[in-house]
Amino acid sequence: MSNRLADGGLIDRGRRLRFRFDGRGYEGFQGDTLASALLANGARLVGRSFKYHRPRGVFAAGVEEPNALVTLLGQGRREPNARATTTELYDGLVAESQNRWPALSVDLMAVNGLLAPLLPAGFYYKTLFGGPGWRFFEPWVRRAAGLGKGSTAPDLDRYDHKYAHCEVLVVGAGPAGLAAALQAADGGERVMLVEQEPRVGGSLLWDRRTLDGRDGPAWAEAQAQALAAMDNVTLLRRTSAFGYYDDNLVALVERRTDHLAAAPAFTTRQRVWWVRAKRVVLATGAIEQPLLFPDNDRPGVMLAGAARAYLNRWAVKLGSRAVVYTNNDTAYACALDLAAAGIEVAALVDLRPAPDGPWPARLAEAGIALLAGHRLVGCRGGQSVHGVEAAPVNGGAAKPLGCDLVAVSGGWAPAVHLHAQAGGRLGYDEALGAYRPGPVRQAHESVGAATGMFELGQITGATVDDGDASPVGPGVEPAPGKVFVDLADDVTAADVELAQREGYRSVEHLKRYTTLGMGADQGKTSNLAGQSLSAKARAESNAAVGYPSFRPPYAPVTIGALAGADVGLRFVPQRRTALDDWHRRHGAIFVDAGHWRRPRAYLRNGETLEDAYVREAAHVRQSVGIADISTLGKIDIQGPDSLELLQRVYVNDFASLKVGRARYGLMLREDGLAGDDGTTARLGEHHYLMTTTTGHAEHTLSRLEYHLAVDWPELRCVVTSVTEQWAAIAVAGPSSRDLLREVLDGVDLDDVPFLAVADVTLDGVACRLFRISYSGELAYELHLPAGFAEAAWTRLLSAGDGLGVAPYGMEAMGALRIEKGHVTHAEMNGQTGAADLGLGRMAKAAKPHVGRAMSQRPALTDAERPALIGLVPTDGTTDFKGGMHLLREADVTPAPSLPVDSLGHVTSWSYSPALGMPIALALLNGGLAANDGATVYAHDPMGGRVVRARVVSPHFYDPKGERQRG
Amino acid sequence: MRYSAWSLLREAFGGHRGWSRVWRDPEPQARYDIVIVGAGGHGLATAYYLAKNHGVRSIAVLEKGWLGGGNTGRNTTIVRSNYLLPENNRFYEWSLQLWEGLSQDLNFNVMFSQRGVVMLAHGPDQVDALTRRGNSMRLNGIDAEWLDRQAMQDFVPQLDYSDQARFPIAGGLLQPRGGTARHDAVAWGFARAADSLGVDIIQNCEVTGFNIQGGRVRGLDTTRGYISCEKVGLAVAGHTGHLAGLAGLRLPIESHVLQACVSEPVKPMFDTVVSFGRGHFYVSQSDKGGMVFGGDLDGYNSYAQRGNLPMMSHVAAAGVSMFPGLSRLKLLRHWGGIMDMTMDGSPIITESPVGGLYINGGWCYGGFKATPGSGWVFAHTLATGKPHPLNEPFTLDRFRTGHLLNEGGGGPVPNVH
Amino acid sequence: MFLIPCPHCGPRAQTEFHYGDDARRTRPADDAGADAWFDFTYQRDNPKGPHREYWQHVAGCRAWIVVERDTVTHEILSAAPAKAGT
Amino acid sequence: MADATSALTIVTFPGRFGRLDQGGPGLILRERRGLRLTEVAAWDATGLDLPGPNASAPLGDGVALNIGPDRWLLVDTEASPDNAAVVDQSHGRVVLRLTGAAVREVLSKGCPIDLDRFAQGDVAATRLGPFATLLHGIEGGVDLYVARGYAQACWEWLTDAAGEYGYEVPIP
Ligand SMILES: Cc1cc2nc3c(=O)[nH]c(=O)nc-3n(C[C@H](O)[C@H](O)[C@H](O)COP(=O)(O)OP(=O)(O)OC[C@H]3O[C@@H](n4cnc5c(N)ncnc54)[C@H](O)[C@@H]3O)c2cc1C
Ligand SMILES: NC(=O)c1ccc[n+]([C@@H]2O[C@H](COP(=O)([O-])OP(=O)(O)OC[C@H]3O[C@@H](n4cnc5c(N)ncnc54)[C@H](O)[C@@H]3O)[C@@H](O)[C@H]2O)c1
Ligand SMILES: Cc1cc2nc3c(=O)[nH]c(=O)nc-3n(C[C@H](O)[C@H](O)[C@H](O)COP(=O)(O)O)c2cc1C
Ligand SMILES: [Zn+2]
Repeated sequence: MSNRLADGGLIDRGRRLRFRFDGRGYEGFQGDTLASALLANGARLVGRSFKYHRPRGVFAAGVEEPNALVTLLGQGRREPNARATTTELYDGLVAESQNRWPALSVDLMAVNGLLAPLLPAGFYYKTLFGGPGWRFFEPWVRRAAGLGKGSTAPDLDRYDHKYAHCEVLVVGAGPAGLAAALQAADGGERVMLVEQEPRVGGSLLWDRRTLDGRDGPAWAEAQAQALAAMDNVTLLRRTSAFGYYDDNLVALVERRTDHLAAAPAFTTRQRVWWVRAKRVVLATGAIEQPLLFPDNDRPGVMLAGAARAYLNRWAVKLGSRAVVYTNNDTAYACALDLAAAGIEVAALVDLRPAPDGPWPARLAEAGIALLAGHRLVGCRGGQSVHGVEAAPVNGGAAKPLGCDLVAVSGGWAPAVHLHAQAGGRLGYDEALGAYRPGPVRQAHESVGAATGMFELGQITGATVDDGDASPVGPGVEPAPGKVFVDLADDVTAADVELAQREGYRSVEHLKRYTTLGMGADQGKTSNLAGQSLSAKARAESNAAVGYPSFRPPYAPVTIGALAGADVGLRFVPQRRTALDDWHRRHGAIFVDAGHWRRPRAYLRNGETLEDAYVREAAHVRQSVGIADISTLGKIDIQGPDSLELLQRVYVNDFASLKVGRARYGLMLREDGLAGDDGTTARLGEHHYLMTTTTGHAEHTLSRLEYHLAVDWPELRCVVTSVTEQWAAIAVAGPSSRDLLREVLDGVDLDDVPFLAVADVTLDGVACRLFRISYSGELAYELHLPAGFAEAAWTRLLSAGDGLGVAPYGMEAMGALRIEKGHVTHAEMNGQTGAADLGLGRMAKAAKPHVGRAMSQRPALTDAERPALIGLVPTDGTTDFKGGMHLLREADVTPAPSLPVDSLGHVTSWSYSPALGMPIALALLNGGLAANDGATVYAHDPMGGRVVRARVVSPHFYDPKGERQRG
Repeated sequence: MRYSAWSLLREAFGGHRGWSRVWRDPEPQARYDIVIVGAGGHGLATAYYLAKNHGVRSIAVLEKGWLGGGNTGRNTTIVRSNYLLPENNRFYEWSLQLWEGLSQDLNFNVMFSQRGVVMLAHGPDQVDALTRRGNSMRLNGIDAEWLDRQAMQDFVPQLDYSDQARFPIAGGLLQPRGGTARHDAVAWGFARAADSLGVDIIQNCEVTGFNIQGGRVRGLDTTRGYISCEKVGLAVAGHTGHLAGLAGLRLPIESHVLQACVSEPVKPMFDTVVSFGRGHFYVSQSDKGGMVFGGDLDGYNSYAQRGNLPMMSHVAAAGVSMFPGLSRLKLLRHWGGIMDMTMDGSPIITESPVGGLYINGGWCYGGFKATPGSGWVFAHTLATGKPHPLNEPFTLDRFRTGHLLNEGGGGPVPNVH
Repeated sequence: MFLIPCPHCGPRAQTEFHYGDDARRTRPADDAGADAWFDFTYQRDNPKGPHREYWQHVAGCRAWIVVERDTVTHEILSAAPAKAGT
Repeated sequence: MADATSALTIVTFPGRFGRLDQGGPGLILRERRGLRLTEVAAWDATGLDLPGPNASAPLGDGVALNIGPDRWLLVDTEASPDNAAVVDQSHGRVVLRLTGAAVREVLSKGCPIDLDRFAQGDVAATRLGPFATLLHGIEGGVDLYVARGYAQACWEWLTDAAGEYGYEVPIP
């Protein structure tokens, strides 16, 4: 640590930490940041610039840092673009520099710097599209752009979220925030104080002030302790407020383990807080702005406040000879601090012709030369600054000043980001050369330096020393040369002027054309300077130029943190039926249905999916199978007007449905297209149980609730979801009755005709039996309280052993229903109406119902519309495929003339165990009426396959329905 | 001045002093033949093709803010023609073909990058639905390829193929010619080209009212004075409903916020465009290096052009769940745009019940890719008073007759498309 | 994420609710004719400013409520049960 | 038939888990099994004195929770309201009892309501992460009701959230 001052600083010299940067080992102290530790080791060069690959050093001491971005490595982790200035040092930290090849000190990509004349702002809009074209140039441009390298490996860390509520949220624990928090907490209200740094104090950590007789850091710590002692206060360190949203919702990100060599178990790396505050106090301080001069990007040029931070907070001896360059009083203390630390100050160069007040005198007292009315016109150096040239602002000879450190202050801009995100307006303050917070839209106020107020006594109410300094100062016209406005994105003054000349006049065009303020720092130290240049070029005020919108996040936020804990397998919660675990244990492969998972098939030794479903489906046709159909939506409907509700939502009639009977029903949406279907049973005089499809269950419930609340509040009736209460098991096949006879009590199954409902018991548990058939076989659906589902299921399996019972999954269910021509969501896809699905007759009931009016529209009643048909391969063997299009023969020639009109498409297909061949359902223009018996070609151009097929009725199997009634 | 490597070289020696202005900043004239409202990509493209293809000489484009500042300047730049319905895929394919020659035509590099667009399929239903779509594309002469799971893994190895994926990838529908373009450049390229053909682009000029007499539009009130004209073309995207309201019309359109975001720049790590429909997530990497991604609509009517936390958090969760490498990157900025959502999810490019007033809107999530095609057919419609065959289906009347263009089958609720 | 003052539960995060539709429309009678139905089903005022709309408190009390909300600022001007008397 | 099967069978193991070096488990988590749950939904006056919004009240041997306008959940008690549907939900919802010092900390990881203001006897139908839940304030903790189909995922969510405070699943 060659450049560490002998004493001072807020570091723990007792705790040495080892770290590596670009493969070299270094040491630092507890309390260092990576930036301060690198500087303390004399490592100046920390990165290469975005576009020209110029050598760059640490420029700032906080989130505003534009240059010092590194990649953090270690323990299977890789994080590009970490700011060295906010990365707390820990033992074993490993970092590497970015955007250089092959190495930081010898970066061959620096050739871009030589080509700079060819690469002005937006050069890529003017070229690279001719010749071999963008396709050729783009990969080069992409490789040159970007900063660090990301990793595609899964993140080994976890993240979480937390909601919090408080009366007052104070953002920033500098003097202003500490004072505001204490004041608010006194009233007993819930107060949250959040600070992005690991320590409270803000500017007091480096500004060497005394308050109430204590030095700044001690005063701040005392305030923090007073706050910590109150149980209505939450103080969060390492926590940044990054977004200010509607209704005073402020988003924070807390870095919980990033500063630790090893994170404690069960602790997330970062946490996003969603804080709902009655009132927000923004005590976010101010961000120092630079002054522009040629080659102002050399390592060793840094903000004056940052220089003081490295000196005072981290005890870094930044160089041996410094020049301080300023337009305002605040940097005088920098010169004094440098001198006090034993660094020679070649001169303080002040733009102002005659700076007054106490500071020039203090400078003189310390024997530091003042060059008033001067500006810097040059800066020499390579991988480090060697010297600068100062010249009178009004013209005159330049004077070289040898130095290895240039501390710059162009004044301080209030950190108005959150204020602006919240919808607050900003007002440009000509004297300050920055925006101040203006009128607000939400409940927040700004205090302290965030308003441009720099009087410490007034901000804190404490008795303070005479160290106040005003940030007010004039602007400067940079001397000609390579003047960097935006270090993060390598935007120069020439780029800004070029944009202006070319007519990119709006501040948003300026931003987008030059990329000013679009880098990782979002222009925290460059936007204002760029806007000022633009204003000068336009001979207009800064206020007229304006500013681009402020958007969250205030500083970049880890995407994993925003995502929180519900990622990976937990991204969408898994909904499980009561039989889920049984399926899992018995070889089920699952398929998603809404949030549910359902068994697709139960694979036995070595079976393929097709083997399994064909076996399962055949089984149902031959003996008996059982299936878990618990995911069907179930809605209990009660009240005197229940029937009226059904009459209004279903297209078909329910008035004639008797108690103890069930009926299939079809619902349309308001636009007249099919919405949902299912069976509804009448359980009592004013009591119905509606079933819905799995996918539409929630929507249908919600629509019923909507109709009852909004459209028909006069109906006395209530709907209640009982989907979760009842498990449901389909028992299907010629032996289903025999099987049920074995296990059910309380009913004579011969008295349960097709579409009847019966109350039964199974081992003493009250269940409901519905004689409903989806498979077309003699079949039942048994509804039973979910907790008994597994017992009932295994009971059915053991009781049916002799009958050869077997479970069947979704795929077999699909095969069975396709054989029967029943539609599901593949056909009821939101583009089909009742008639298209072959359900037109149901809608003939002369009663108003949802969707009736719109279903009469011409296009929906057109006989040429696609309608449901069946398909069989003319060769009796070739498989179909979902998503095949139906074409005329002429259109399936090897080279048809495109475009080709599709006549329809295959919606579902299966191998039919009953028919012994592949079959399909399809929607075909004109439907069966126009095409019965016709030959069509089912074409899968992507798969390169055509199936010659015959159009048949979609009811392939037992079209009269004799088996289900049997 | 024409842009080329040579002009750049020449200017490099002259300190870049010789570049001409990209567009003028004219004062509005009292009268134009055709006024386009909205200097987004669509408005500017319309003006350009009106001048270029139809020889119209008196055109103004009025923009309430800065040109390109609407959705054109804030979209995730995906260009594709992978639609299901022939009406849509033919229109978008024509647009895609225009994209393929756009940089040359405009003499402005719009950085159209044909890096491919993949839509992921998970369950068997999605495989069928995307197969149907890809096949429809092929029947219309559009490139489409099916990638099975293994092919997906080869093509986009960055996605999660492990047993930690909540929605395992079954395959994907790839359109190789799809890709991205530099959104701002599209607005600027069209603006520069239109300006050079004499189109007046007038920024900071908000249309505040219509002068309609005898059922015909005669002129417009604007914040920069009254402008009379023969015909008006609305191309105001999220503000279509609002402006139609000023002209006394109600439309089957609602305005909703769609959000997007960008990460800090990183070296190339993602070379195509992926959309993960099941998780409402899609992602690509900008040439600058930012991962650009977004998700679903916020779901309620809004004219607030800003983002919010729940949707961003959800988008991040979907992103990390499908593309785990996103987790340790950092979000740089997030924002919103106001979407003109129609009731069937397809656009409207048509005459209106008011004589001389034409509407181009209802672009939902997908109007950026339509930019050149939309300008082409809207210019045709404005110039001839009749639709181009490609925009014939995109009428207002279709909602009345039921000839809906509903790709996904969602009902008449915008937030389901 | 604005707050919606649910008349039953009190102020709750917007994420507990599901947006329904424009509440200025009323469902026409079945025989009101094609125009009325077209208007109801498809046409929207889509105002920039106060908007009356239905929301359902899906993750809460499940009530459907009518909210008046500014579509530009998201400020909620009023909220009441959709069904009178609840 | 035997006892009903718990929806949590494969995830509940008695014991202490997570971080326990900070003064013991912050959360004690168990399933309340065998409760009788009845949903009452009224289309008109019930004729009963049932609790108002966000509140609960003792009823018979059990308690009635207001869960929405004209809707109540009766826990281990019964009632015969007029003009109302009375629907069994005993199997439809899983009830978890959360007690211990860290209950609020854990719930606040997914629940957007102001839990500081949620007192004993209060009822809130609200979200917990991705789940729609019903919270009932009890002495020293909260009873959490969640749909059976999500119960396992919700349990996993809670135990994950509780890891940093340590949690205990008592022997039933
Ligand atoms: C986050 C997001 C992601 C998207 N992603 C994609 C994508 O990946 N691919 C894709 O194809 N599409 C995408 N879109 C959609 C696409 O951006 C738009 O459909 C398209 O850009 C619309 O272009 P436009 O020219 O019609 O509208 P805009 O660019 O919005 O232009 C309309 C202009 O009209 C102006 N205007 C409004 N009112 C007035 C008035 N009264 N007077 C004068 N001027 C007025 C506005 O200021 C604006 O500049 C996305 C949109 C968003 C918001
Ligand atoms: N001498 C100087 O150059 C100089 C410069 C700046 C401030 N000051 C002095 O500081 C005093 C003002 O104090 P103050 O408290 O207003 O400002 P401050 O800069 O001291 O404190 C602001 C605090 O807010 C934190 N912060 C900012 N944004 C945040 C966010 N989004 N989330 C979390 N934390 C955030 C910062 O880390 C910092 O600790 C004045 O007396 C002024 O004179 C002096
Ligand atoms: C494709 C794309 C890439 C972007 N990349 C960046 C970026 O690298 N840096 C940045 O600051 N903003 C980037 N933005 C965001 C813009 O700065 C801006 O937020 C967005 O265009 C919306 O405008 P607004 O924030 O002014 O409302 C990008 C936007 C898009 C659409
Ligand atoms: Zn509620």
